[in-house]
Amino acid sequence: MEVLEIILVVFLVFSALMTVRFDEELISIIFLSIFSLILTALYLLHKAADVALAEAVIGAGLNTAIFMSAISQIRHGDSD
Amino acid sequence: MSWMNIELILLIALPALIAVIMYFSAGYNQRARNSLAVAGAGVELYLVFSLFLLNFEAVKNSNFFLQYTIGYTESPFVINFAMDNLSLLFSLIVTGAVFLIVLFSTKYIRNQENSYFALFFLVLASIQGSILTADLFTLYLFIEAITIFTTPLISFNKTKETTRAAMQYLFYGITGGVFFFISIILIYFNLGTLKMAAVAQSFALISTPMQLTIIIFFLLALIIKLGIFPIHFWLPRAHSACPAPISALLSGVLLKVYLYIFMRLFWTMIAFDFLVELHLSTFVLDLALVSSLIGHVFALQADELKKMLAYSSIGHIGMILAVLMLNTEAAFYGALLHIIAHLMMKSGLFLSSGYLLKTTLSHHIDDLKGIGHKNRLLFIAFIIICLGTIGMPPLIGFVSKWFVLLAFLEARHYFGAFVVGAGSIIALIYYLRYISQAYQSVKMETKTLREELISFKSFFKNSNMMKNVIYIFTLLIIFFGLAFRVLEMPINTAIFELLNPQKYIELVLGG
Amino acid sequence: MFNNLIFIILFMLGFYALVMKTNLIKNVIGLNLMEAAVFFWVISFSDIGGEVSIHKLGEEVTKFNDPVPQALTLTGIVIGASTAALLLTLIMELNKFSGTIDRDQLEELND
Amino acid sequence: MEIPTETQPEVEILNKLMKKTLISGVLIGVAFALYHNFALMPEYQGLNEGLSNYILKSGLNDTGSLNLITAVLYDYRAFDSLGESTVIFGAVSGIVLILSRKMLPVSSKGLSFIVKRTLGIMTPFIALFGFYVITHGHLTPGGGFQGGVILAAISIIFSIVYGSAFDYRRYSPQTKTALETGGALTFLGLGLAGILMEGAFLHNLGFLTAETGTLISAGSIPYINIGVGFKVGAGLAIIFYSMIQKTFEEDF
Repeated sequence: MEVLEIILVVFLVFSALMTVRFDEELISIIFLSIFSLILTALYLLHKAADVALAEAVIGAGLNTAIFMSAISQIRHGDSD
Repeated sequence: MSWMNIELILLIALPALIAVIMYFSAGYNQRARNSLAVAGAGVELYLVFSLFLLNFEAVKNSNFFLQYTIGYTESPFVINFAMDNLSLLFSLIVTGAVFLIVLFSTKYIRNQENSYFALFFLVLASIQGSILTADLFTLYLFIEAITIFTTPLISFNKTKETTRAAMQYLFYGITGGVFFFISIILIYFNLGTLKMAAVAQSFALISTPMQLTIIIFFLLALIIKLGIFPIHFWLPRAHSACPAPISALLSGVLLKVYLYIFMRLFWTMIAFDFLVELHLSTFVLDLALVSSLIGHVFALQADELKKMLAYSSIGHIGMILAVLMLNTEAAFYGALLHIIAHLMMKSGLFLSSGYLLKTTLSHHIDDLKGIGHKNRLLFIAFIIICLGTIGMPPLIGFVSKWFVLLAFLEARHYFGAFVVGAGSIIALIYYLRYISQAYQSVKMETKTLREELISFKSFFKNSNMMKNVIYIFTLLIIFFGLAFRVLEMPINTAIFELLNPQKYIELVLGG
Repeated sequence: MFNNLIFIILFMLGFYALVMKTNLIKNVIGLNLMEAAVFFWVISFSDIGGEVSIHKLGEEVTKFNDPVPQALTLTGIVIGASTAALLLTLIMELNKFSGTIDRDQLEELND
Repeated sequence: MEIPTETQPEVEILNKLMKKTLISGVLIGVAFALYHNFALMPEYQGLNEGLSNYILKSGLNDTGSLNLITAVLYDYRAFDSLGESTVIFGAVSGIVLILSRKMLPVSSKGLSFIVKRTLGIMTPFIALFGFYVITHGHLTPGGGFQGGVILAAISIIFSIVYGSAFDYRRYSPQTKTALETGGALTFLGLGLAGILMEGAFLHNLGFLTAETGTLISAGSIPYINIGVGFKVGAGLAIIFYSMIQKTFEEDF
């Protein structure tokens, strides 16, 4: 349990770092999605099933879709 | 069962209900919608005012207290709504101002009124909720709701400038909200409760560093929301970009609501002594004074009427916060009186700026030339309100500033007294700059003249109501300036609440 | 107790992205990171080694995790999502008006 | 858009670097102060005393909901959930207001035939899962918010796979708005019913209670869950659709 948690936390911090580090928005958003997924796993480890479900659905799913649609609109505007 | 005070829920639910109806009224008659808006705000005002009149004796003896509990009354884990003298005073002035702003906006807003009024009434519902709630997390929710609901209203005109202002406003507001959330969750982890009264009873049990953390996060959140000096950049942009009624709502009403929340948190919930003990009160006092001075100085260089008014708001809010921090009875009196005065004056100024600027080409000072000649009576009203803000004797602005000055002198805080005086003098300069510009007689080029005339004609058809609202504000300012003793009783009872938080705590926990 | 450390790191990373990055989308991401950091801290701190706070029929569980912080966190997550959507909408509009989502460039365009 | 820079680039880079170091330093300082304070937090023992203890002891008896988080969200603090759904309503109407011009959905053709067929088979299961999460909110993890987002996700997946005009044609914005309002009104109506029958706003309705652990138990909680689920699902779908739409003028 402990080992799994430590590994997940390391990946969590790593994905957060990558999210902030990259200038390309698309990569950032992918890493944000990964961040949310790892967070979901951590919530499950911490025995917070409801929050885990919400984070999986909202953080990893909906937020990513919304960010992507915004990005695609903005990119589209640029290329014209 | 708390059947008795169900009015408190009604005060929140009624505007929310009207908002939902408004949202679906897109295709319907505009006149019916406007009447519904006015009627809704009027009923709200009537409700609050009837609460005041029915309990007049209780208010007078300062034992007025209403509360309503949601859900299981027997469990300790419920959401309370409570109204004491302080909340009654704020609810009353806020609803009054909102009623007049709604009257103004029925004629001012010309497109997408349904969304406008839906969001407007949602803001009203959240304002009432944040004034009435006795639960910390519900307070957080209402503050976030205010931020989210006002953002689309700021970008209502959909230009680059307004969108940018709205975005900045939302960024700052949400960051403040995150800080607020941290504070609340720290309180919960330390005390296991979210009821303000229960927190007040046992706040001393928390260890000192944790107290400091909680208070600092609360302060940060409220400083962001109030637009005090280091984090004030968003305020002038947001307050000048939106349509005039929304400026009046943000600058006149919302800032006062945040001041109310400030008082609730730092006098009722966290006793003020903790702030003094942690040496934060003097720090906030100085910060607020600096903010006041900076606001006034920046107003000097603002070349747009609404931006100038927004900077002046920073100056006044800083002054009120500073005088509150003195924590004496005279200081409370001055602060509450100036809150009422500033609410009336700033709403009136923003509304009249909205009226005046509809006929000019841009908001820039150069385009204001000759505006005083075109609408004489209205501009006289504008000047009267300006004089009130500066602090001329027969108006309420003078009375409130006088009491603020007295409070500073009584506390022997001479820098504060200096800031009040300097603020008045600077305000005189920047208002005169605009007034003199407005009375310059100009020879307009025919093209500009015609352009202005066209916008003039189409605009003036329906504008009597707007003028009347501005005149009402002007008359209120004159009336309360002469008869400010009318306000003495409600203010004194509100001060009683601030000085004796024990009453609120016992009543909430006991009932 | 390394949860505190993780919280601070994530929160400061988010705050850094919010304050220092000039790309507005990155600012929204920073805000999201800040919120996520707070929620993570709340959940990990309120975990006292109990069971998921759901009763099981016919079983008597003696130790639960506290459900209240979880409920508050849920509310916070939903509010965070709706604010992120609102912010992104505003940024999209801004891009339509001025053709850029860079904070510094917007500032320069303004003057 | 390119902005010409007149100042010397070295000076600017140096300026930026200095600013960056300064702010990073401040951030690290704040981080240390925060860490110092947070490390002083006492070990959390929320269960031995206080409110959580009360909920763990009598939450099941009070509400009949096995899931205590649902009990907190939709019963003890149901007003907060009501406020939260109002926030979503406000966000939806705000986004619609901000993006309100003449709009058409962006027409994309969508993905390949295989993906479309697969989605056709998958959709009922996703919907079933969504409804399961909504209706079993008081028994298993989940509830109105999570299930609602899953329902909204169906809409989002459809727009990706079938092209964004598809879902627009299937369920018009009016339908979604009606669903959203219906959900909100269910919530409000149950709150008012609480006043009439139990004497307090949003009080759990006792007469609906059945044997604990069955699907229709826990008073009004399942019904509130259904209302919230529809509200959140429809609201978020509206948000997503407003965001992928494109302004009319740009097509010319």
